[in-house]
Amino acid sequence: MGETIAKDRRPIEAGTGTGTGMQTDAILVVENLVIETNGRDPHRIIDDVSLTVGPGETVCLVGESGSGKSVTSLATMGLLPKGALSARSGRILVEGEDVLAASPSRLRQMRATRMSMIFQEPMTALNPVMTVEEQLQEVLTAHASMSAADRRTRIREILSLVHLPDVERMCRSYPHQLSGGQRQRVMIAMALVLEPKLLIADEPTTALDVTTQKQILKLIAEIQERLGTSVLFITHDMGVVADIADRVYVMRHGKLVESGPIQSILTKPERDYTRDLLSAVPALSPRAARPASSREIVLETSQLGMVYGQASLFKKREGTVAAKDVDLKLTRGRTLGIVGESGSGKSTVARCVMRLIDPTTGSIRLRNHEIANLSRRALRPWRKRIQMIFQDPNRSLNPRLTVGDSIIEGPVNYGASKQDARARARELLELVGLPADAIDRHPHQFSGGQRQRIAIARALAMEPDVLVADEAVSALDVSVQAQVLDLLDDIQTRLGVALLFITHDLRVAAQICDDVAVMQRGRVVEYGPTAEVLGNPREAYTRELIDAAPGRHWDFPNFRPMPAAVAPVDVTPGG
Amino acid sequence: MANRDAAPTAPAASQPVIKRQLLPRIDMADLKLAPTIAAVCLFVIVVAALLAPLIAPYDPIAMNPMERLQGASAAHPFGTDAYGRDVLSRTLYGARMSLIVGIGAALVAVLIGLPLGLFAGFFRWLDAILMRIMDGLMAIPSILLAIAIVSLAGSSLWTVLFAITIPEIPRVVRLVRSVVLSAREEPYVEAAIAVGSSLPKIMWRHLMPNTLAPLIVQATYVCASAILTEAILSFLGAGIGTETPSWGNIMSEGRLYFQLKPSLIFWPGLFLSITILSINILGDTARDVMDPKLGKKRQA
Amino acid sequence: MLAYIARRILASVPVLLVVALFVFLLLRLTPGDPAAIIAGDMATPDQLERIRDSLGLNEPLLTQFVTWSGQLLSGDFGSSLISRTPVLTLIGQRLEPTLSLAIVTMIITLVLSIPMGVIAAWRHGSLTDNAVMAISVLGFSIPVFVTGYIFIQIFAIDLRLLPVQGFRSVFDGVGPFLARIVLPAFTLATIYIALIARMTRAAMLEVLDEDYIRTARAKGLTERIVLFRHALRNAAVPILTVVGTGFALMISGVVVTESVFNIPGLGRLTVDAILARDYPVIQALILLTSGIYVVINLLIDISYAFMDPRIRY
Amino acid sequence: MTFFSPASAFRPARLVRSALLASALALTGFAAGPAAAQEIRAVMHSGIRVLDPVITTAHITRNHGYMIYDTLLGMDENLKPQPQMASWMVSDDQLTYTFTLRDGLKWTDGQPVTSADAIASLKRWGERDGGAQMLFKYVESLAAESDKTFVMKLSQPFSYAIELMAKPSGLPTFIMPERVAKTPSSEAITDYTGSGPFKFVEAEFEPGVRAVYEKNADYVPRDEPPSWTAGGKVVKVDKVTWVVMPDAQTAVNAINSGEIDFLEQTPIDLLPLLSANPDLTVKTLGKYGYQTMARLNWLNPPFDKVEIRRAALTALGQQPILAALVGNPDYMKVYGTMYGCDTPYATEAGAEPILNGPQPEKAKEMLKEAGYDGTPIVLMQPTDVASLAAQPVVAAQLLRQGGFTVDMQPMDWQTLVTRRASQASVKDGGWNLFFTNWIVPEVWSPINNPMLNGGGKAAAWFGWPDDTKLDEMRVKFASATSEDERKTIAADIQAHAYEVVNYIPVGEYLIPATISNTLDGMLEMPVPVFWSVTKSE
Repeated sequence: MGETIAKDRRPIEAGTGTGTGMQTDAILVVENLVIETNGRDPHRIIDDVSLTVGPGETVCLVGESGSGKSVTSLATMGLLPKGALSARSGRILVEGEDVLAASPSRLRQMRATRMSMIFQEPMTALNPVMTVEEQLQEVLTAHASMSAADRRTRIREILSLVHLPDVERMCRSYPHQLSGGQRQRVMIAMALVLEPKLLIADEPTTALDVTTQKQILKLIAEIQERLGTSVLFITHDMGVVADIADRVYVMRHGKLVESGPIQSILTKPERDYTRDLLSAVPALSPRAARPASSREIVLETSQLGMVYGQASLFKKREGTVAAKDVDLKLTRGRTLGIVGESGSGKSTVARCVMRLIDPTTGSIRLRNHEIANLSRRALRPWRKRIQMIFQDPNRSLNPRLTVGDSIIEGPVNYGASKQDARARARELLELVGLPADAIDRHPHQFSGGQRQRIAIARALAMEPDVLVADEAVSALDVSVQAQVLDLLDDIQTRLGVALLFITHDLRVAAQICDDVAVMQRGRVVEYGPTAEVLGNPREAYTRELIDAAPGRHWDFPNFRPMPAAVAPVDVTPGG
Repeated sequence: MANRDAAPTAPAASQPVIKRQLLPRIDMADLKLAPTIAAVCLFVIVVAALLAPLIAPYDPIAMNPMERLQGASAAHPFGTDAYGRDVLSRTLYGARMSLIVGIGAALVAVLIGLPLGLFAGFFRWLDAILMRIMDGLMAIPSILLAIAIVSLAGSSLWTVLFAITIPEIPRVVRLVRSVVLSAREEPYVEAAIAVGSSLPKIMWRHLMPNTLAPLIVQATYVCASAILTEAILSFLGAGIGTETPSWGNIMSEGRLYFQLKPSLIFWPGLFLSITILSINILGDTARDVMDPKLGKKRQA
Repeated sequence: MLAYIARRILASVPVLLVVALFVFLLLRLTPGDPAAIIAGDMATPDQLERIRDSLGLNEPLLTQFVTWSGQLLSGDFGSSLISRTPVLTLIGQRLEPTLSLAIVTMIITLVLSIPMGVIAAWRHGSLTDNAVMAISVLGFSIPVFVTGYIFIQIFAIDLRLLPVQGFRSVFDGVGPFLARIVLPAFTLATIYIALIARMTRAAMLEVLDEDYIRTARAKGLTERIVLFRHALRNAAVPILTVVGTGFALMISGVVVTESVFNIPGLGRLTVDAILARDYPVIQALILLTSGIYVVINLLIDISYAFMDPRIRY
Repeated sequence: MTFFSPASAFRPARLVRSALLASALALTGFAAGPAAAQEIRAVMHSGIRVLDPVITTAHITRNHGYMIYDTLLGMDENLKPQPQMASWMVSDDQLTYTFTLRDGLKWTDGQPVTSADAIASLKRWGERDGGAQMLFKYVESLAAESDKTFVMKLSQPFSYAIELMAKPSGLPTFIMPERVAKTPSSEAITDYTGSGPFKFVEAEFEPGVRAVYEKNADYVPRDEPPSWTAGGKVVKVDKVTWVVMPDAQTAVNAINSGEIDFLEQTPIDLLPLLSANPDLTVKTLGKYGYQTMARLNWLNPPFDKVEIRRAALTALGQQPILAALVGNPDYMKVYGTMYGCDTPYATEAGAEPILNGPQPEKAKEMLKEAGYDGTPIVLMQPTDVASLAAQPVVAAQLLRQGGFTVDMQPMDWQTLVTRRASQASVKDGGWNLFFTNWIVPEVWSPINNPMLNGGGKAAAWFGWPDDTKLDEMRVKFASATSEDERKTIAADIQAHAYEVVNYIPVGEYLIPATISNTLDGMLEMPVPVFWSVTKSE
């Protein structure tokens, strides 16, 4: 596990120009691309974007949601949603041939042979009802006249190339039988089986756990070296950019903001937007533990366990252990983080604590009252003491209710009068940085970050002792993420609420948590003050997690490499 | 209508702002011609039905056996039936019955099916019992069930309505249930639980509204199929009595003369087809407008 | 899988029991007297009473139900009250026409409606989409008997291409069989085409929006392969559900078509039996159709596992 | 079989059509077909389900009886009883009837027909038939003298006995093997051994759909020419198949395109569809048609009052009802007799109120005088029987015009026959008025006519008139010695029945049969029979 991604070691300046003057041998040239929505009232999605990707080069296209980076990549593949979007002007040259001018059948020929694409969700990007072999095979049948035997050989060859184990079994497998990382490897194999010159990777690692992400990035780099493929890599993650890019284009609102070699973007960003983007990336260095303001333990779990799908009358099978023997303590005014990869059981713990699901074993003590076994009715007075902020702000607010109605629902349940509750809601909205008149609007009129603020206001309206934030900032863009984290911090200081913060992102945990519990396969593997756990991890798994964090050698807010002193100890050896 | 479960109409969950940019926005001006025409047709037919006593030239049950089976004339624009009754007047009055059957069936099916579906979707124990009963009801062929009910209770408007509605209820229940089952996993429902909302409140405020969009679509289908079923019941001799004209029984009584006096079937049939066509088109439009299927988890 | 099937079959027992009890009560509470149908117009009350006695209709309801269920358990469906023919013989005679009609209808329906739905979804929002949907809705908006009359008028009377009525077994020759079955099957198919074309369109619209369709296009596959190999296979589950239930419900849907085209099938047998209050026949038929419904639903659910490798029981 | 009728006029797109036709012909296999055996395909008025012609009076079962059974006596077209299976002798004192079976009678299982078979069959008949029940009150003994001869002894003269045994409809005297005839008369038989001109093909029987009959090669017909049910029943085809077509339109189309040979009842309104086809003949078989009538319930108000029944009689009229039911004047008869037009006892005695047509004003006056309080008349309308759907609809309008309040309730025929048996008050499921039809031979004498029975709640037919005077007159009729005396008594009975409004005949109508011209020799009689018929290709 010790090796870092190949690109890391490559001298950043090597072999890359500034973009102009290399159009002749460039693999991909996008010139003055303009894309608009169709319809009576066209809306400009991509406004005069130009970029180039040279042979063997890795170019990152960076931007937050809505910046148009994905649309640009789809346009390059000729895959703009039909009827919804169309290119109004500009050219997209792949090896000199204009994609926008190509006939549909020519376009089909070009795909997979000259340019390929891999997508964000390996889960949904593979056809669930076809085996891996079928899906690979049809690329070959569509584009190459090969004998069946040759196809078989080629398929196995490319699957080995992407380091998939047990190739024969892989061939027979359906996507759902593979792990996320394996699926993404299959996607890469499928994209590269005909050795196209250009690979477009649209957030290919965003949906993956950090450790898997690291492996996939490594794989891409490795294959790129072997095949000489050029890569257009679309991402929002500056850490990934720092790790893999030769050159970077920054996009915002459909326009190009800035471009340049990675080194200059990271160290001397010219535009404010780029600067902000970099500054918003939380540092991996853990915050110093704050002095304890109170000794009162507001939330405590012991031996908490949750097993799904236990044997019933008809089914004889072992349940899935989602959490086991979880012991946590949270004192007033502090923040406890639970970090872990998907399936580690961190969300299960949060939902148990909220009693959204009923734990199978163990106890949950809220201000010293046992709530793990309380009936629905008995639980009611305790509900208001503990509130939750959900991951997806788009779905955690009922779209049909006004913001005010959502916020006052809880207080009204507990007997507050509507007027009082509304007055309080206005205050809270202001507290979370929204105008008080937001109260009469509907959630869809707000951006994701604003909605998360509303969700926070709703939770605060109950005046809880504990706030559970389940991946509360994961769905947000980095700049918004930073603001919401600041808000939470601020609120905690002002109201003294305790925060149980669930996240997969070590950077975020490092920024906000006083204590951290690392979970793996339902168990807490390491638990202690953040500085200790992240700064001096004792468990191999914790080290692995830290090691896999992209861009961990770069101190983004300060536009410089991580100073050795604060950087996590190099935990290389071992594995 | 045989769609067992919900037509694949996903609950109209929130649509992230981001999607809006990628999608063609639904512009009122873009609404196609067909739904507009359908709405106009339906409006005209409903108005004609309401005003039947004013605009019908004759009493729809006044017969004149000496003037039976006449072709179109100034006196009888649609001709007369086998009893010498004016087909135009009967068709106009028939619109009332057919619309009452259609709208009534849709309304009753929704009013009964909605609460049952909500409960079934929310309470596991009730679900098991209720769905077995619904399975049983669905397993009985609906037309046969209707004939049996009409035989049992006599063929009045109300029994026919009842007989047509009963088999539709399980479909509504299943639809509502499936929407509830997926909606109850929505974070905002969990948020409501977290803020201590009572079950009835959660059901009414947070779950029920999700069912409305697919329910409206389903209701248009129930409406259309009820009007057709009434016609088929009349054909089989178990429809509404002849003294209460409906499109179904006018056509069923006129079917013997299909080759000789096609007008007897043609006019009520035309009105019936236009009505069903319009209802279906409006239902489809409702689906297209309300269905968030077009923008699924795709982020820019 | 086998355990699942066993469990499902077990679970269908209460459903059928509910149906049996419901139908039994509904029938016995319905006014009507098979004795009157047997005896004809001139019978005196005393004669009717004696016939009722001999048919066992004067027994208490509970006794009748227990007797009937007891017979059922021993595999005896009883005999028609009216014709004295064993119910199973009656059903045996009528099963083939109905089954033939249902199968041919389904074939016609699938062959026409699935491409219609696929194309409509592919060209979503276009003129083609609207036209295809309008045609399918049209079929749905005309009462079946009118469609039947129109087809007879055109193809049998005006063009004299086909016989106007009747049924021949497929075992007596494919030609005569097809000549008689094609009009009723098309008539019946008009309803199902509308239904399945719509469902296909809706399911396809859903699937066409999936990422793997984008992947398939990114692989440079032709639209035909994208639509039929990738999209349709994924859309199969909801379509199959509608096809299956449609097929099961067809048993009652055929009543009208059977009358118009004079096909001696189960639909007519049931309606005749209801009108004659031939209790054993009605009970057996409704149990049979409910059973078919349950079995088809089971088959559908099992076939999901073949359609979609993610589904395992 | 002609598939391509010459009548089909030239139409456009003929080329296309003939091409299609060629392929269609190939497809249908119409051109060839194993039509070696001569088969008559007949569409009957209803599906046959009950196969016991004694337990039921259903016409289709009676027709079935004529196919596979022989009758003891027959009746010729002059309504004279004639020997069929047996000849008879009556003693001078009118008390002893001796029957002698003719030679050559054999069951299809090969056994000869004996006196014991005839006696058992007559006894079963005596339990079911209304007239026969009257007769059997006077039968002292019915015993075999030999295998061929048996004797019926009466306690007092019953001059109508032979007519009763020879009647062609209602329950004719079908003779079954003794073992079959021993079946209780409340249970249907399950053994279909007969001695008639046809054999029943049990294997091809589909209840309600199809019945198949083969020529009984062992049947020895009488020598006389056929006349109604009398004379020689000579079968000239190999096979007769009865089918039913639930949709009248389909049946008409089927005979028009040559798919069937015989349509027993042709919807009169559809005659124009058939008239152009030169391959078909449309005619009524025999002169007797159907009587359609309204029956009033004497038990329930307001028809418990004779004055109000008379008002109803006045309010109704035959012409409008027949017009709605039949339409075509060629097939309807406005005629006041209760015994059927052109029958021996036909008379218009007492029929003025109905013959004068609807008189709404007069009816209103009569109602006023009778003190009618507006009690609604529950009028039962069967929705699934085409020949009975129209009468109630027109009657409802006529009665309303005559000042009645009418509650017309649509229901299926089964519900109607169940409900009409209810003697309860209207609110407990009773009724006031319904319509039904009879073929004329079922009503043509005071003995046959089921309505003319004054036995009240216990013995009378639905409606239950309690009318001892009527019953006394019927006994007088049965024992009358001369035909003239009978005619006088029959006229008196009818006048009385109109006076008390026993029932209201609302006219007679004829239903034409449609016969393919390939069939020849169809007998003209009230029962469709298939002997004497030949089929040419």
